[in-house]
Amino acid sequence: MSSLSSCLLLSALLFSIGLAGALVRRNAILVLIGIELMLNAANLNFIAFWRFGPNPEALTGVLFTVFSIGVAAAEAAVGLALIISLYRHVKTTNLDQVDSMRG
Amino acid sequence: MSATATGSTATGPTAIRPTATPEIATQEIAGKAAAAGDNPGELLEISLGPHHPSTHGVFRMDVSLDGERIVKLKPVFGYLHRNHEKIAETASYLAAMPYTDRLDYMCSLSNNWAYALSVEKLAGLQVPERAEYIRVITAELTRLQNHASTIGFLIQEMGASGTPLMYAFREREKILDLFESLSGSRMMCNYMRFGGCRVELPAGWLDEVRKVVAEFPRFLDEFERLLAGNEILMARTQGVGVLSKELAIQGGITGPILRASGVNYDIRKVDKYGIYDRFDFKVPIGAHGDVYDRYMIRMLEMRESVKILEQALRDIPSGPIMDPKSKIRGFRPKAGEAYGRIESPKGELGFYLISDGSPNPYRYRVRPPSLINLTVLEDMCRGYNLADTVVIFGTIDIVLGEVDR
Amino acid sequence: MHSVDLDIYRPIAILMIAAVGFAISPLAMAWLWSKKFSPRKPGPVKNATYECGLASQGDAWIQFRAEYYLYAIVFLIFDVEAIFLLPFAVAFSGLTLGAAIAMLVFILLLAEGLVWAWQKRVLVWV
Amino acid sequence: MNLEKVKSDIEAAVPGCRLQIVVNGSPSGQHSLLLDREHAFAVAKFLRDDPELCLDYCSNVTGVDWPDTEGSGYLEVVYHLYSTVKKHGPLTVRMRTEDRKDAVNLPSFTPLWRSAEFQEREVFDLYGVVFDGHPDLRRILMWDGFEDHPMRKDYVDPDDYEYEPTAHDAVLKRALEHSNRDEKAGGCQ
Amino acid sequence: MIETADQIFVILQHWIVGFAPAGVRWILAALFSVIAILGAFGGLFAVTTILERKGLGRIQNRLGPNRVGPFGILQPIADAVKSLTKEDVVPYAADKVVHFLAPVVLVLGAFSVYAVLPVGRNMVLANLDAGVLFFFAVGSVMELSVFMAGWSSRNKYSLLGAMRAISQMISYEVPLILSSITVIMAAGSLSTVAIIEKQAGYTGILPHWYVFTPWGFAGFVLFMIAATAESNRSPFDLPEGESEIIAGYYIEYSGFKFALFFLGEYLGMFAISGMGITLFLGGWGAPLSFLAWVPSYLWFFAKLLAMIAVFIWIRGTLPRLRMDQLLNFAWKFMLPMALINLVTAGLWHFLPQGGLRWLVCILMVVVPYVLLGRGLMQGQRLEKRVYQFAE
Amino acid sequence: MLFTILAILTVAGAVAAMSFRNLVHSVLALTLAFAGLAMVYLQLGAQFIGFAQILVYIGAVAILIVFAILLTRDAGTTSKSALNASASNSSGWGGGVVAVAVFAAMAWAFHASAASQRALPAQPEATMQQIGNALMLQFALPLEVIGLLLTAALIGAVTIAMHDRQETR
Amino acid sequence: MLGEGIAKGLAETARNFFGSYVSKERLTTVQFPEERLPQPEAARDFPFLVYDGPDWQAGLRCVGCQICEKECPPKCIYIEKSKDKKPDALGKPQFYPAVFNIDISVCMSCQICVEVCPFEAIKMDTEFELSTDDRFGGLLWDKSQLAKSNEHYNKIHPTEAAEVDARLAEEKAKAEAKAKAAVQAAAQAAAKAAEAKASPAPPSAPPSGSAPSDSAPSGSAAPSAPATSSSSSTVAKND
Amino acid sequence: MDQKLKIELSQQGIFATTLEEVYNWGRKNSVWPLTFGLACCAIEMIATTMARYDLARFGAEVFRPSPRQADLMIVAGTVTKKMAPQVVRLYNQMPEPKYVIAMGACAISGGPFKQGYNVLKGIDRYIPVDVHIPGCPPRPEALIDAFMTLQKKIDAQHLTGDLRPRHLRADTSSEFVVPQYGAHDLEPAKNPKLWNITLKATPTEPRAGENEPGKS
Repeated sequence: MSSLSSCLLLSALLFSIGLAGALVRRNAILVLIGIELMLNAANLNFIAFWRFGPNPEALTGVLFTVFSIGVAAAEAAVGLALIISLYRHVKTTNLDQVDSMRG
Repeated sequence: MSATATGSTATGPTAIRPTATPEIATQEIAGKAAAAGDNPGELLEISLGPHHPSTHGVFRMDVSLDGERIVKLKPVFGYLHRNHEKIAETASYLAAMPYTDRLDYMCSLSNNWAYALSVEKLAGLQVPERAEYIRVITAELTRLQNHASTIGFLIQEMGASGTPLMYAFREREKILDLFESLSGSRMMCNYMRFGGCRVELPAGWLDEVRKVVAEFPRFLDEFERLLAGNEILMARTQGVGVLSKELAIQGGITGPILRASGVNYDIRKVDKYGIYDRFDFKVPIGAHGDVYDRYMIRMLEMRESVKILEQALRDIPSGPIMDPKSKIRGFRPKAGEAYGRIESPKGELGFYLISDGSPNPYRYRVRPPSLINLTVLEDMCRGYNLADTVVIFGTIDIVLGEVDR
Repeated sequence: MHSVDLDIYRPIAILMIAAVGFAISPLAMAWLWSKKFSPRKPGPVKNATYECGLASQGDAWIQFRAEYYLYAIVFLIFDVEAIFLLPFAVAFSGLTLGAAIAMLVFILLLAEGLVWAWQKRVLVWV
Repeated sequence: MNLEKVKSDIEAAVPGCRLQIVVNGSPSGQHSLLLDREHAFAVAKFLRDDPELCLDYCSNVTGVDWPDTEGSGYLEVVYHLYSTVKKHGPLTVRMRTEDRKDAVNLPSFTPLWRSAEFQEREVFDLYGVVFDGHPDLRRILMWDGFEDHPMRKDYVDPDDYEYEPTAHDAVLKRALEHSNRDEKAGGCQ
Repeated sequence: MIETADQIFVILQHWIVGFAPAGVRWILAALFSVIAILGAFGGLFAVTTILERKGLGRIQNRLGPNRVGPFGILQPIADAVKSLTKEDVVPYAADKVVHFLAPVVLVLGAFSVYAVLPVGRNMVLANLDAGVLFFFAVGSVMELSVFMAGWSSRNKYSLLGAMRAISQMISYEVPLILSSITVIMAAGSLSTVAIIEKQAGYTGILPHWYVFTPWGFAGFVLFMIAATAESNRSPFDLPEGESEIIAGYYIEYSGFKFALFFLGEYLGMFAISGMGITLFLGGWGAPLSFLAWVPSYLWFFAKLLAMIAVFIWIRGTLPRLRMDQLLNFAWKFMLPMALINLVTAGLWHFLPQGGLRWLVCILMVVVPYVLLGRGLMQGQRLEKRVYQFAE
Repeated sequence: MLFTILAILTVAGAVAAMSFRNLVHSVLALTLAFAGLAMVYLQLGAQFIGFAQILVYIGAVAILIVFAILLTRDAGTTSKSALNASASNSSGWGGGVVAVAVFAAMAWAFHASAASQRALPAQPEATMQQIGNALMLQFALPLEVIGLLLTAALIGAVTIAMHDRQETR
Repeated sequence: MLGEGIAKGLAETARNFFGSYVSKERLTTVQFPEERLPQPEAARDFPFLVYDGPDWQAGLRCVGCQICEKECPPKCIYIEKSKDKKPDALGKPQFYPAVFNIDISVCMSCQICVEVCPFEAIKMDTEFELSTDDRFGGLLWDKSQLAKSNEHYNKIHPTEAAEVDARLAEEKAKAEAKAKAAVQAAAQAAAKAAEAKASPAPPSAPPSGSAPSDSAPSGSAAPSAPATSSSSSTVAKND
Repeated sequence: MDQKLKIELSQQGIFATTLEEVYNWGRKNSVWPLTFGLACCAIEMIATTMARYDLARFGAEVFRPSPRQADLMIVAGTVTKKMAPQVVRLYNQMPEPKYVIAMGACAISGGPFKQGYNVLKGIDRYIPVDVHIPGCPPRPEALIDAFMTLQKKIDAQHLTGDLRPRHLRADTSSEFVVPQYGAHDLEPAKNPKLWNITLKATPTEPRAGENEPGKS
């Protein structure tokens, strides 16, 4: 039954889960995980539109995904480095506590 | 001081570690509890041992790790404290002799000699010449097998899957065969007596020794081919566990470790006990005081021991092997005290005896090289890796029977 | 929508299922054995954490040094690089010198990152 | 090394110290120097730092228990000092505690010679001599909760001789005591 | 006849599958191959354990196991029986689910990579277009399982082992992939079968294996070193460094779970050796042209056994590296070498055939090797020393 | 059918990843989600992307997160306050509502969009060869840019993560 | 160059690997239960009590003097001296060990008991395959388990045993000579006395004294043994 | 296996017999010792695994450093009172079936050091010992002999029935009391469940005539 709409639905679901996690969970690492999930959802969209799009020969979607993976990896590296750096200063990864410590 | 000892101790790549001078040494001990403050990671408190594959028995080190780096290391002793001194004080002088075998159970004959030497000092016994030669031969054979297996264990601790150890034990078995045919037991020889040796050499024994001694350099060559130039071994040992000359003397370190740190102090040369002044041999001296030096010093000492053995086997005279004044039963030395020491393979092994004129020693004290060589363990290990600790510990070459007695 | 293309993954799926079975079946057998013959006897000392014969003190789950993380970053970057290198390598024999040089530039960029890390002593294990 | 000369050197360098040469009756001829508690550390420092003596290497630290001597008896600690530079030795120095019960303090030589660290701990553990100035004076061979000083001459072994198939002499006595105790306590089974 | 011997398993498979109705044929065919893979490599694991123990024994001047069954060949079976009936202890402090999953995931990952490994002509489970990529991708799951094992045990030593394992595996994965990219550049495909077929053919009696080019040789050596590290074999066996961290990440595993770790490690070793064979040693191809009549799968397993022998030989000789040295070696020697080798492979393609190409490429490999090696040694300040003697 | 299973796997993994208390469990669940997604890619005919997803996300990003967890002492011991915060914090509820709203909007948009009604086209060719050619010919400039980005990320992340390294040495 | 030392090491292990198939030097394994290395003559494990002649109870050389018990460093010997005397191999009445136990779970094989024994009665055996699951039954050896014949001693320590036998024979000869002399002296004295008393009593040698005159070096059984062995066996039954 | 046993087993069905044989065969041929050396005997234990004696021939060279993976604990050397809790804990942490060889005089009874205040007078006060090897230290051959004795013992064990060994019974614990450090001695000084000898240990009177020690 796989079709564009189901792919997009899955993508939307993943995105929402990621978003919900990023917003609800207060742990910085979990927030990052949520963001990763959202990026993955975007990747899925690229692939889905490539697969079901007008000209799949062009491979644009595939290459976009490759680049997106690269960007996501870079994002994860920097994000986690930030979290580690943050942790080193405030000894917590809980964003609420980080907030309160800053305030 | 020899000319070689003038070279300054190595700082090496580990200059981050402060080299403890005598003055700050004590402060360091006092400040041991203070953990390194500014590290970003939490300290992992691990006890290495008492059951650990490379603590040579039941030794324990309470280690604080920062990542894998040693921040703090506390040796914990006593897991093999078998009350040797107390037992010896309640038994006759002779009865302590078999117990000395079990002190440093890798080299029982050296222990025999050290104890016999002390009692001879205490009682004023003279050892016949032939017995002295036998003592030198057995002690040097002991040194050979001890150093060989120490190096074997050391490489084992570096993670070689037993091969060097097996080769070392292959040679050790040959030497143990000699001990067995001489004294009846492979390890616990109980061979020396106050004023001589227990039994005359078995027929053909010296020829057997000559054969083993003649073959031994071949083993050393093999060992060197196997390991000495090995890049991994060099990487694991060079610049690791540096022990400065000052700290070595300060910490009472003796034996190959001391000499690897550049101090020319070999009791065979200093005290010239027994008949060591008759032999032509040299004392190898290291310059860096790291693990590699300690390893190489032992290799070189083995070659020197082979030289001594060759001379002793050439020169051994015939004659009696016991001082006629000595007696087995009812041995009661005059009241007094004596401290005798020898260069055992591990360092200075001393026996301090106080006699009150009774058949058993009033105070019987072993000066164990293994225990005292551990004094600087923390200083040697701090700042190095967990893996280095094991290797550094291996080069100290302790035997728990002697550490805890 | 079973296109022909998916068929190739079927054996792999079967292999994976079989591999899991391969791992689990002996564990199940061992479990059955313990049920039938040799009962498991957990106990407070037996199931305590092993630490060289002593009772384990303190938690093992502690915070580690950041040194590990630096390696992970460098690894991640080069892993991503590999993702770009693979298609390039496949297409390499048909490519022009110019494309190859483009990839060389890409590699050099990352190599520069490596060199930077090297010189910054990132790649020094403390 | 002439002990008399050493003694006079010390007396010149450390004013007020009371030294005594303890004569050794055995053929070994290793006579020793008895230091007083108050000046022992200064004397030891002199021994270590004096360029002529240069006893930089403390080889051996021994505790001795003399329960029957001089009334209440005393504990004694013996140091054997050598020189790695001059290659002479041993110089035997000894110190005595006041008694065996409470006044068991002696100055620690660990600040001078690290090699004394474990040995002094051992003497503390097995004899109960308290070394003032020792950086880490804990039990070394026995466990921390242990209360006795087992190397003392009057130490009583724990009563754990249930089974002694070849018992005689002192061992037998202990084993007998044990079985008696068990019978009193209603048998060991 | 030769053809039949070579294809006997393929023919057998087709024959058996022929009996089944058309709808389930693919299942049957796949099952046939899967069972063959599990059986062959599971059996090879058993054989390797006994070979390793006996081989190490011979290196160490002794015999090794020889009492159980003729020449001790039943030893692995005895070990298996023992492991099966051994009590399974899970520490109370452990994370039980993860503790259970870790060995399963390890075996899953280890077996999955065999899907793209051709063990003989026409004998590959799935000839994927991106086969090599599949191999590396699925292989990386094993890293995770090692971490799961070490972390879930909640033991200090196992956690140290897990940290070491991950650091080591990620560090050596990069050179592993980079050195295999050289081959992909030459072969123009990620399909393992295509890579092997590219290496078919002979010049004289010598085959066209990639290992017989300068970059191929360097790549092969780099690949095998990285493979040793990836499979946690000596001298890179730090994660289980017995003399340091006792048993490393599987310290708390007992019974058959422990055996599964062993199995997984050995399977990983076989798989990565098989990939090395595929990439550089012509896969199932015969090493000399006149030996081509020997069935292809025999060649594959012969090469695999040779690789295992080398692994055992190395294990019997070398001491272990230290963690920092291990990482230094990966990042400061292996990775630059792999990158340079990549360039060399490109150069090889663009240079005209002839002696010059050989010379340039050999220099391209040897000069960095010497320089980097020297740099590595000097970075550690390693030197041969001369000792002095007193008196 | 297959897609449904994979989708359920993926979503389950994602939900678990976002809701487990133990962060390591979260990461393990996350790998499950990544694996499910990779299989979806495979099913969609993007073999390269599928395996690249496994290699990068499971082989590298998950490891990176695991490291980060171990380096920040959150493994297994998520502090109680953090949990409470996530359970009772009003912003948490708000976040959930926002997420549901976003999902509803997107789902509606997809459903309404004309593109989603399109019939499945023929299987496109996406061999490695083609991807490589496209990458090196059409996308050479983005490649260089991504190279620059990766290098920048390397330098940046390392700089951030090791900022007090010098003091400890 | 990097890798040089490693290559050397690999060559060395390869040499050993292949050497193990051709050279005994490189394959030192002795497959123990089937193959055994010859034990050297001096080998020692646990003590045993030597007896002469066929009857172990009568022939025990031990006189229960308890010197070994006192000197034994780990105190693993337990002896109870008999209250009566039995004639030993020389025929001289001697005490004998009513109980002689060695706890070999304690014995440290130090050989000091052998050294201190003035009667050559206790020697070291070379038997080492003694592993048992019986802690109390298997490892406490009494007199019957400890007694081993002089032939056994000669077998395991031939040189030493020969010396001992020679010395014993010498002592025995001396003792005999002394006994003879004593007998003669007694006879002479008796004769003198008789002469003095001028009584016709015939000079007779005591039968026990002449008994061991047919002695062999390896000490065959004393003819007088049967007479006393009954009493000794009743004692030994208690073991 | 002796004949009587076979008959008895055949009553339990041929399956059980085969299973028992396979079980015992597997166990006895794959005994992995714990890397555990205490004192002098440990060196001889190492020597036993070395080239000349080669314990590997019996499949027992797999010395596992973690008790979780070991089957056999060779108590090689003096167990001091300070070490005894650790020994017991290690033994407890080994999974069943597990065996103990008390190697050497010290492990059996305290040996030459048993007069010492810190020496445990035999490890079987705390853990059950399967095989004792006397000797100080026992020769490597003696350890191999003990190993074969252990193999024989394993071979004679029953899988079912009342005679089955401890580890197959559900009602017996596989943990033993870990002694604690006391002020003067270990507490408890013995495990009464294990150490309940019914022997009258010592003569009631010193040197009393026919009284036999060691025998009740």
